[in-house]
Amino acid sequence: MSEIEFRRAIFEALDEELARDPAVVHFGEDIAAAGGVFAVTKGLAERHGERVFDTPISELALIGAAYGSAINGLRPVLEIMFGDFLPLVMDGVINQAAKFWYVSNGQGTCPLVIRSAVGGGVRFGAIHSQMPAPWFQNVPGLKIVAPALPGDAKGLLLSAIRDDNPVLFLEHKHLYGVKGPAGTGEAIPLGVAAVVRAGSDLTIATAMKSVHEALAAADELAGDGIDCEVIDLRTLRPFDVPAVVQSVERTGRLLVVEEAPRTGGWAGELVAEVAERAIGSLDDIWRLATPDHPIPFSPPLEDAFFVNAQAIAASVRSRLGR
Amino acid sequence: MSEIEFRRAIFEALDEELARDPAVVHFGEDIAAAGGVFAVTKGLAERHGERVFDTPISELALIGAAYGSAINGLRPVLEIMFGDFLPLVMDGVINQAAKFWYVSNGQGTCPLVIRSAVGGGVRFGAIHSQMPAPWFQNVPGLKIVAPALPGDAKGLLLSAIRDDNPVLFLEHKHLYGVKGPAGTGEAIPLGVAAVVRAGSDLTIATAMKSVHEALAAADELAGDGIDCEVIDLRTLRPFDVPAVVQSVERTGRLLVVEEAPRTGGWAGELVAEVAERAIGSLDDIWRLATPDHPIPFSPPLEDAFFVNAQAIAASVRSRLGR
Amino acid sequence: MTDGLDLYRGMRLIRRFEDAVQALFQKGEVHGTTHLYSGQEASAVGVCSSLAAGDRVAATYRGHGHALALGVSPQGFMDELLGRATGVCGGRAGSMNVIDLEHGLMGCYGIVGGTMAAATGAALAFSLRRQPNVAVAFFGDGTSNQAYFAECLNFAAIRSLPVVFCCENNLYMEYTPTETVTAGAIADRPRALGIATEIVDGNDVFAVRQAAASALELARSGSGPVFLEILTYRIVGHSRSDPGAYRKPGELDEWKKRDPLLLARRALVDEHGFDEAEVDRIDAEVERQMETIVENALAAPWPDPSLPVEQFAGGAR
Amino acid sequence: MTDGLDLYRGMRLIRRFEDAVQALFQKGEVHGTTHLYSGQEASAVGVCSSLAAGDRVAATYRGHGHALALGVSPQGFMDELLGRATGVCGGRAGSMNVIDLEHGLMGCYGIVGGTMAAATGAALAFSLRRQPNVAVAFFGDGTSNQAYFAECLNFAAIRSLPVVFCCENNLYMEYTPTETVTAGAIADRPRALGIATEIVDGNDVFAVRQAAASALELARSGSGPVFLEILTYRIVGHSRSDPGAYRKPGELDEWKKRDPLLLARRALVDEHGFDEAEVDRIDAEVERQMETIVENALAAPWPDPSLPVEQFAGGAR
Ligand SMILES: Cc1ncc(C[n+]2csc(CCOP(=O)(O)OP(=O)(O)O)c2C)c(N)n1
Ligand SMILES: Cc1ncc(C[n+]2csc(CCOP(=O)(O)OP(=O)(O)O)c2C)c(N)n1
Ligand SMILES: [Mg+2]
Ligand SMILES: [Mg+2]
Repeated sequence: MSEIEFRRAIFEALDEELARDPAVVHFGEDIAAAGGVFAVTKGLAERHGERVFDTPISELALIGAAYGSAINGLRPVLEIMFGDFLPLVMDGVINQAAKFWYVSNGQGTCPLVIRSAVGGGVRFGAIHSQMPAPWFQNVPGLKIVAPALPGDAKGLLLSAIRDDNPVLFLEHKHLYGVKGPAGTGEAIPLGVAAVVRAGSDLTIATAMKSVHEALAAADELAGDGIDCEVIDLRTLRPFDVPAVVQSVERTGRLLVVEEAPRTGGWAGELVAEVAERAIGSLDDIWRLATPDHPIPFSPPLEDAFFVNAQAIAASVRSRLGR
Repeated sequence: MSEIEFRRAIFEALDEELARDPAVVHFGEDIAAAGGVFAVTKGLAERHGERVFDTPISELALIGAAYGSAINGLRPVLEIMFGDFLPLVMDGVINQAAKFWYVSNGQGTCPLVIRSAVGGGVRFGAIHSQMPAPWFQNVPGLKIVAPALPGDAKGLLLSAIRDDNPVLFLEHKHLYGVKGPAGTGEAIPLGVAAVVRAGSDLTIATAMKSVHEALAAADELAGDGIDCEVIDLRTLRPFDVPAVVQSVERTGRLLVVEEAPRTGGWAGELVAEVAERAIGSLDDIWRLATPDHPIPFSPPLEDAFFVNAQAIAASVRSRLGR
Repeated sequence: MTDGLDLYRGMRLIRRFEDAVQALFQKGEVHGTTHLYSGQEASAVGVCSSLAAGDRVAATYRGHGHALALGVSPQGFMDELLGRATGVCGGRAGSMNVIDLEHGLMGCYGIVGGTMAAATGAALAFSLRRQPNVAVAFFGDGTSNQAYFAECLNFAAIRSLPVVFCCENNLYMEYTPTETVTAGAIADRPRALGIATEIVDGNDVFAVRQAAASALELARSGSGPVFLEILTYRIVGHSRSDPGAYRKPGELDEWKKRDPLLLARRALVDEHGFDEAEVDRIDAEVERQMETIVENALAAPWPDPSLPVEQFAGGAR
Repeated sequence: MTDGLDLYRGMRLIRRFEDAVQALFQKGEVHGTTHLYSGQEASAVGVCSSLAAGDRVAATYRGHGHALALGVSPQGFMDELLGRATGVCGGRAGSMNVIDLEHGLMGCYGIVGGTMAAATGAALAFSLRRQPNVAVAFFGDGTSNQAYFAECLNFAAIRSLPVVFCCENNLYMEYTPTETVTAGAIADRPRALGIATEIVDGNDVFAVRQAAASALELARSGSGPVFLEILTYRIVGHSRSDPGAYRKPGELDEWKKRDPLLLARRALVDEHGFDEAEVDRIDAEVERQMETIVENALAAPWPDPSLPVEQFAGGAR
């Protein structure tokens, strides 16, 4: 099967949707002429003309432009350069975009996508490394997509752009250079998790970069005779709870790994969902996340801060008493 | 014991701290000359002069003013009129206020309080009724206080103003007119829950208006021979997890009631914390929250939307098989 | 809607609609809060009477007037305010958040500045789709200090978007006089961005209509946004719980002398050659219309809370 | 710091510091990203050399120059950039977020516009405490379109806050020419609010210093905020990964002829009566200073990740 780079997968999804549907537009800071600070959109403006354009540093106006155009016939894809800047669009997302369909009583929809580079481990410090998903997890009407694998990134972005709801599409900075199977190149439905490794002793559910950490940990743990199932959640809103419950009913144990401060992250939500529904089948349930303080810049501090494969393996061993 | 109105309790805490500490200032839209849209700060400006002042409708500048003055010797209390407008201050809270102490490596602190009227049930519709706590629950460095009882409101606000961290202080609109025991009038430590009703069959943990609903439900359930313990969390960040675990270890069952959309609310966090620590002692654990859609305006729709005493009692009965 | 009597009728309907809302509020039939438009009618009617098919309007929480001026059904709107199933949003929206796309109402926005964001976005759609339409944002004087104001004016200006920003300057932001918290003159702000800006007597519906027509034409021609500062006054409280103490002594009375309905009536008779009787007839017709509306609204069915609600457009996922 | 040679030394230190950072970056000793200040030195040095004790500065992610001009220890700052325990923030902050209260640096702000918010708040504290200090916000031309800009200018103006807003106009916001996304002239925006505004040659340290001294005096006198537009140019990439293709042909070369260090050297010799040799001596001293700094920084200890970290100031709860 052919390989694709994560960055390229995003580009292809944008490029194809722009070509397919004249209602699709893409805008953001430095995305057109310069091709984006993570070089994701290089060449897109040349290919699609005025439907791909650079904007001022005006995040509130940008979300307004996205919302207002989405309810008037466009399918805007907005890039907010870093996830750390998403608080500036929260009002637009919460009070405009995510409410429109419901409050209008179904008169219209608000199909917009916000792409944003998120996550840490790249020495960008406390204000360019955050994981915004939890800030948005309590916003009804919003979907949150968080791919781990390049093939998924494309298929999920295609679906996000075609979706009639506002979608927050999170791209982990660490993954842009990762290559993986291109897959079919077709749309992949939102809200459906993927079992990326089958196993019987324990379910590890996670997303984005942490999927790769969990897979590495599972390899390591296999050596100790611990057989982990790894679920790539892919969509963080709505969660594919049935997929996780189904897995846990077999394995009896759930570890949720999240790249965000432990308290109030989405891992808590998933643990709660599973505990409520499957407490009878549960031998153990826990989460691993980052400490509850801002992300430190210094390499040794940052490395210790994030949950990596070693930390996952160690936690599993200790929780399983091995 | 003397009685105090919730609204008056807030006023007294502000008034006393303004009198005690010249570094305390209070500002917001319509709070000074007009005394606030919920009539909480009537007379405060007359008593404290220029330290209580009206502002333009500039929420970003307001949080900037609060943050910048807090790290330069003031202890600002900012009112953001409705919790629904808090997304506009999220950047300041997340990227400035809540990070300052940690990133500065302890060089200074950022003692500020944001007061905000929150919650539904008063027919204000989708954009004046929300519960912002979940949007902020994943912000390290921030505390979130959410009183249910008038006496607590005063004591907790005193502590919030004296606290050296940014504190989000949530005032449920429905509670402003509620009267209750004034208590000692002294500061009440943040982060400490209160058992407001002792019981042995089930623990109900909740906050704000829902404490009153839970107490009413407990009364009703007592008639059915179900003995509920009700915990008023009082602080939502950090949670007093030990208090809840302690209770659950006795009762074996935990119901968390939250006034916010079910998915991604703080109830999930609490359920996860308790499940992780006490899964062995748990017979049952679940949550009750609102549906995952915006708050409807229409009275019958809104009434059905929120979790009231009847809904709590019914859920407990059904979950306990009575 | 083009003749003077129609303009008058539009304003009269708004005024009496607001009076009815106020009365229903006092009777406990309207719940929550409402922000009445009384005194500002000439703005909504003057602007909206000049719109073309397909134009879009973003109104505020003080949006009853804008909605009615757009032709939203007064019955459907009143039903909505009463939370009935027959309301234009099925009772989901209420006073502050009504949407009626069929009549060009993108929404009523509860967040100050939200209208500017929404209209800017609509204009972006018009511009990229080469659709000959204009988006209109209504907002107040106090909004000039809010973040969306500056960002949206700039965004609309650099992209030459077809949007008309209508600043209804009624002197107050809730209870605070806007001049006390605003540096410089509002109109100088769009001017500093090179945006065509005009200040108009907002209580003279003919003046507003003329200014709006020019503004809409200019915006529609592709030359970029236009800013109208519409000077007016709210002769009722900001919202239900208004303490009212903020008004300068005599100010309200002065403005009542310039009530847009009075001014329009005078102009119709003195300048446009209509009889007082014709105007009176409109008053009477509106009176009957409102009676029926209130009656129907009170009898309208409530929405059924037991109906299932989807989480997302297009199905559960 | 008052004499011309000191200003030159300040600028030279910044330039060579940035060169060292760049070199360390290429060697893999500085991680993540950095935004160098090279070419803009006259702004930081001109402004900061005019400050009084207790004044506060909010700098951007492009803040090395502001920090050094404030007297932050170049060693401590370099250690911070390398993530060492001896850094001014113990390695927690890194290039973009340094705080050094002792030297008046409230912070370097990673959010565009954040400096304006922080400085406005500091000025509010000065004003309410009757403290005779001024807060300074540095920010770029692109920031003029961001929400904080307009809200903070208005807030500072209406409260007559002692703040000097220093807009370092280097023509670009990252890779986009600011003029392409900005309506009107930046300086007209504060002017529309009645804020005292001056445009100054930002590559002439003496001109900046003079303009800053007046601005600071005005702000300190209680007459409200002052806006300085400081015209300058960034002669290096925006950040590490700059594609560079956005510059107009020849532009960089033109600006290099007006390198603030060149201009200052020329002025010192031609107008202030110093010898070239004196200036050369400074260069040599800075060279040695930087060598030591780099050497020490590379040898500085790493922070210990196993140390416990409290969640909150004042203890666990
Ligand atoms: C962002 C935001 N801040 C505050 C409010 C509360 N609020 C509602 S109306 C209003 C005053 C608005 O004044 P103006 O723009 O002059 O409009 P008017 O109500 O006078 O028509 C305020 C502060 C809000 N709705 N949104
Ligand atoms: C709110 C926000 N939006 C976007 C960015 C990304 N960003 C960082 S620097 C920059 C350009 C800023 O331009 P300008 O204000 O001219 O300052 P300069 O970098 O030229 O000094 C942008 C867009 C950011 N840090 N914060
Ligand atoms: Mg007004
Ligand atoms: Mg610039």
